[in-house]
Amino acid sequence: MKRPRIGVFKFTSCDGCQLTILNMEEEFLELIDIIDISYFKEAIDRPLRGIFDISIVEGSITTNRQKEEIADIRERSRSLITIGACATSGGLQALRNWASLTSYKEYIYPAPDLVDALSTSTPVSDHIHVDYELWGCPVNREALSETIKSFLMGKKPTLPRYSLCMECKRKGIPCLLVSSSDPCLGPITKAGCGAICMIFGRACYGCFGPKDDANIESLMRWFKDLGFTQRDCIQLLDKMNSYAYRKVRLEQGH
Amino acid sequence: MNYKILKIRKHDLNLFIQNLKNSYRLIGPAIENEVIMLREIGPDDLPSGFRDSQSPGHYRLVDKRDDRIFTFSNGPDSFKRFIFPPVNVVFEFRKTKRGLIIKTPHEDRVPLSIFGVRACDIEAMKILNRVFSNNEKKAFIVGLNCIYPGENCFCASLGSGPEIRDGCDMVITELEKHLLIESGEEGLRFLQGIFHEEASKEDLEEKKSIIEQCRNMIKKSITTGDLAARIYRNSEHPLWLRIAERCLACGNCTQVCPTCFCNSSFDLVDMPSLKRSSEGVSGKRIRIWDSCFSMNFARVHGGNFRPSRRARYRQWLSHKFGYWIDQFGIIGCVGCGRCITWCPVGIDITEELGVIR
Amino acid sequence: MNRVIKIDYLSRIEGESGVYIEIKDDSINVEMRVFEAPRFFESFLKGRPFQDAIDFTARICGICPVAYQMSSVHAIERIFGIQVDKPIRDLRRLMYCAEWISSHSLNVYMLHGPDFYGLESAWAGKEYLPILKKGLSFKRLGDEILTIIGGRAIHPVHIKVGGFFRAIDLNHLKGLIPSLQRAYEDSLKEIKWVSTLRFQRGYNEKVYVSLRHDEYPMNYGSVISNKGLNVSMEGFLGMIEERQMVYSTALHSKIKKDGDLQPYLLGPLARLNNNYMCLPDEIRDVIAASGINIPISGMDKGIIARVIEIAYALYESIKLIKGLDDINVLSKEVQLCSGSATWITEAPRGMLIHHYELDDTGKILNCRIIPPTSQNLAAMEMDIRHLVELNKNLDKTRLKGLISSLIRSFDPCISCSVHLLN
Amino acid sequence: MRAPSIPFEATIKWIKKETRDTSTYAILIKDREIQRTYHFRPGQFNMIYVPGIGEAPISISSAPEDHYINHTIRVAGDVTTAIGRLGQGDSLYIRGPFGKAWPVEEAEEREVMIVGGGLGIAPLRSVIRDLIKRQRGRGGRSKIGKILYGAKSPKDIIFRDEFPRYREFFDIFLTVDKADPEEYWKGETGFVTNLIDKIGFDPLYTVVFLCGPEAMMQAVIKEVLLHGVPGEKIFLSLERNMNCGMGICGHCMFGPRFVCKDGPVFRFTDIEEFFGIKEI
Ligand SMILES: Cc1cc2nc3c(=O)[nH]c(=O)nc-3n(C[C@H](O)[C@H](O)[C@H](O)COP(=O)(O)OP(=O)(O)OC[C@H]3O[C@@H](n4cnc5c(N)ncnc54)[C@H](O)[C@@H]3O)c2cc1C
Ligand code: SF4
Ligand code: SF4
Ligand code: SF4
Repeated sequence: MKRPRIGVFKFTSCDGCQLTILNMEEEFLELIDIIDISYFKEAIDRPLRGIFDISIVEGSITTNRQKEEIADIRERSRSLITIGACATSGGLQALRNWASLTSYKEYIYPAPDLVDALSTSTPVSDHIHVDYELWGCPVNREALSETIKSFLMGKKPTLPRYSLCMECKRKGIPCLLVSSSDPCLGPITKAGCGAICMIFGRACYGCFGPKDDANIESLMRWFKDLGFTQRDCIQLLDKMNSYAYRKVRLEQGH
Repeated sequence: MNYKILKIRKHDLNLFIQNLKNSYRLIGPAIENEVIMLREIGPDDLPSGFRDSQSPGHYRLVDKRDDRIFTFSNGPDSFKRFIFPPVNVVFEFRKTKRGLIIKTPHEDRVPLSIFGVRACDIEAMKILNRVFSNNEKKAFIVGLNCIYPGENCFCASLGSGPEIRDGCDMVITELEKHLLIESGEEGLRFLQGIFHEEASKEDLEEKKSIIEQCRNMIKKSITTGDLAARIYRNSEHPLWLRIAERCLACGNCTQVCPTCFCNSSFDLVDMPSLKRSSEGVSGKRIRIWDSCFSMNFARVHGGNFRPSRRARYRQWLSHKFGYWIDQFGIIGCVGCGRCITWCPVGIDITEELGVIR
Repeated sequence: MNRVIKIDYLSRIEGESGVYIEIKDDSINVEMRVFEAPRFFESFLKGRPFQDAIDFTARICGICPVAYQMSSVHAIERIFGIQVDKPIRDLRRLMYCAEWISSHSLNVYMLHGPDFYGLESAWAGKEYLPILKKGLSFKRLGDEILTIIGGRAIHPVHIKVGGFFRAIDLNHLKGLIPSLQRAYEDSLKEIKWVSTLRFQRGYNEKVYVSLRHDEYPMNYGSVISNKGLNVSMEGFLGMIEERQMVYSTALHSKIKKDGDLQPYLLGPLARLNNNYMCLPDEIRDVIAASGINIPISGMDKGIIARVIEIAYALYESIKLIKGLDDINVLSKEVQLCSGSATWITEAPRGMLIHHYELDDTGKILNCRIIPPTSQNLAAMEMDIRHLVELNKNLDKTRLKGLISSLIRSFDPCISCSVHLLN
Repeated sequence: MRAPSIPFEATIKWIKKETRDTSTYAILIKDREIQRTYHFRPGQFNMIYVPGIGEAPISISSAPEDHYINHTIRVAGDVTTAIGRLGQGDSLYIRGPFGKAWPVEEAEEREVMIVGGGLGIAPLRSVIRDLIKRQRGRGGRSKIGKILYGAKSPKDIIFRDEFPRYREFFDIFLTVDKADPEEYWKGETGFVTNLIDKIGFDPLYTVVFLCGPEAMMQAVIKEVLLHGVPGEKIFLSLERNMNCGMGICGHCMFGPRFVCKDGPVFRFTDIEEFFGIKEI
């Protein structure tokens, strides 16, 4: 049997999510026995060629060139999976969407005109059809492995879309929001990280993006009752997944 | 059951706990991250003298330096975690030429004891056993009569507390000077080496009055009469929409509830087994706690039966207070108040139920 | 005769970049073309609470997030005048060791290593597989330490201004000691292995810049060079100039010297050459026994320094973990005040400079981040030029191979360099 | 004893393609002992397991007396697609039988009106075949009742070749939502509900067995009630998300009923209270 061809692609990102593939370590060694990683700039010296059974895409779309590239990759891919907050919701860099880009550019680059940057950072799914979105900043290693395995087996990955609270409670961690009024985004955020922040007594800051049917308004009302300002609330949501949280609020008419 | 009613001195509680610990994996209340959780405990781990202040969506633990030991009430954890664990391997499988080999995991055979189970949780345990048709005794239960209720408790309305009536192996009541111990045969051996004497009539009177006092301090209540009918009749009540505006569908209430039992199963596959095509596939079937608040809980191929939060909240409350009676002949709520305290946005079911007439 | 050598997209390095080389009769022009899209991090941070600096800047780079967290947390603590206690210092140093292990083994075994065996990837050749496995076993340990201390290996969540969010699982850490011990012994053998690799000819005299401290530098120290520089962190920031290049989204920085701008090199080679005496004897013995001369000179020998640093980081991790005892209070109270500060820590790729200015509510007014790769770009270009000069007559394919390999030896982190901050 | 949560192996003996996306699988339980103790009644279902992929509840479409257990399966998602990849001789894993059956006794006392929509005909086939076998067993020759079956288009009619054989005991009415232009279709078009008006039956002497999409079932129930069939004589089979099959996972709840163990076959009056409620 021919081994499935996999391609790993990078757009605007920190590389953390594709690094997670290499971080699968033992499982990675097993994986390269099963699949043919045909394109992975960070790990193989090989030009882009041919059709991919599964394409794994990291990073958001922030330049005109990238818009063309992602369209080309879609053409070449039977299935296309996006990994990470950048690719699924524009990433931290999407914060520029809510400010004027010229000012950002000037702040860092003395000659802003030289930089080819769209005024927005957008998720891949805004540009092409995506077969599966794997959330997280970065993606969780086990979840990535489950996703790859599922696609190899021809099924949908069994990954949670419910709240992080579920995972937090399964692990037997006392709720920080209730017991110390820390502004935890857990109730509106997807499970999947392993509740790692709560284990360390830290409130969730939303790496995994909005859960299904996230009732953001209600939680923000509660935060305000606890003494947080409107600005605090916005800054809590405006992080790696600002695009996604904002989209939900917009859809809910806020 | 052949009960003996004895009393021991308070400072001997340590010995008693040590005795239990010698025979069991002992689970009991201990402070973890400023909250009372159930953990493996030793003689010095009890949060003696601590009180919790609870209100909807709010919990704080305060060291009252009270002389009494059992001043605290329930935290978010319940026995449920230990008897029906949150993540469970149903079986391991491996496909071979000769067919599918299925191995069920060995159960953890270290005998378990849970210390300090309150009346409400003992009722909850009975309910869960009924749900799962479980006849197996999974732990040695040391019950504890409450001297203070939690501020969100309403067990009295449901007749599940504050006094323990049956369903456990031993019951402790903290009196002014002593610990009153009611025990069946099996428990007596844990009093070995501990000075104990027969309880007097006065002791029993004291117990009664302490529990009465506790009962009188309970602040919350619900009306249970014709509750099921009220719920059935009000499936389109505007209340559901109002709650849905607040409810986050986060599922906390169902996870801390000692009787909520919804769960989901799925397969996890081992990577190397994929190499040999589907022939050699191996992995595990896992069952985890789930919740009727999960969006996908009632999804089927063609659609979702409960896409709205309104419907999912209604499902939860209707199940707990209505459907449960039809299904298991008993209300699914024991009045422990956990769902009120641990709801991140403080939705109070006693208040909401009051609206349904 | 003019010749142009172009590599559009360099593989096996982090991020998106290429090189463009024009060989003329009298000169060689080298451009490291970074086309990684900029991300404007510094701008997002304006107006945000200080803790965000730690979480946001980590997202500049998935390979060295701890470095960003370390530079930012120390800079901000400096503004608040916080001096953390020993357990916190030790835990942070341990995190750094872990990141060095992970990041270096990625470069040594997966990115640069295959060049010495003529492979397109780390898993392309059977004979390389055991080497790859060794590398992954180091990497796993680094990742595991970070997971225990920080929740995950990439973008750990546990660091905050003042210390850590909560006490960590000490038993878990102590449980790693036996595997660390074994790995450390292995890593010493790796020093021998790396000394047997075949390197390129040629050497370019360079300014090596690194921190110096009473221990092998990570989180503290002053900035020194092999040419006699010795300044404070702030002082160093004042000495460098960042320039935008027409062909790159990364800024280049050079040291201002006598009205001139001078390229300089950061990273493992610079660190090792400048701080060799801080290494424990047992590692120094192995280095000597392997015939490695210090200072290491040679353009593409970063890999040697990296392997040595893996060994050191493993050694140091064991020492640090053994020294950790019952740590309960893991955070210092924060007293808000306005101010500004610069801090530099030794990222796997060299000195990472952070500078913050806060208002009195703890909001960030301004920040500046200068990652090591953008500081190294000028030195890289210089070395490429030298390499091309020496090998002018080779055919294109071979020359391209040599150039790519040389670039990998610098382990550039392009995401960072795009001012990453961009 | 076999635990109800552990699947057992069955071999696919033959596969018959019914429509574009639906096939019938005849399976034989491999273990002799389980084979001997496995008894089901029409209307019950099995949880079919494909290791590594997952489980799906699938009705048994054969009669208890049939030689093989039949499952008629439409490719929908993960599990059913994986089943679709299997061939003759391959193994399936099943748990079951689960659930309540069609009340065959009721059908024997009265004339049965079997109403199926789409794939809903699968569990009904089981009862159709069972009733015929019983009638034959008694030496009876008279009609048992009527079958009303609606499919999307002629191409989507499941068991199309079998219906002629059932005509001896049933009056059969087929209808399609829309006839394909490419195919010659001389039967009815329109929804099954339309048929009810046309066929003529004695409402007080009829028992209705109904299975199909929920909207279709609602329409049919309304119609037959209007005709005067008492609610107690209407039985329907519901579909819900199912995980355990034993009433301990909570997924399939329909009001107070667990569809997996109190159903899937319900007497209409037992669930009437909840039937019209949106998102129950
Ligand atoms: C009592 C009963 C009898 C059925 N009989 C048949 C039959 O005879 N033939 C037939 O083809 N189909 C039948 N179905 C429907 C069949 O179960 C679904 O089509 C099947 O579960 C889809 O699974 P999938 O993994 O292929 O689809 P996916 O869309 O990949 O998965 C659907 C997911 O939804 C969930 N799910 C759980 N229960 C169901 C459900 N009942 N329907 C859809 N999704 C569900 C699971 O979580 C599952 O993973 C029956 C359903 C029930 C409840
Ligand atoms: S999602 Fe986060 S971890 Fe992944 S590439 Fe983007 S910034 Fe890095
Ligand atoms: S700590 Fe956060 S994630 Fe955990 S239950 Fe509370 S709100 Fe949810
Ligand atoms: S009621 Fe409260 S705890 Fe329960 S799902 Fe809604 S918000 Fe969460």
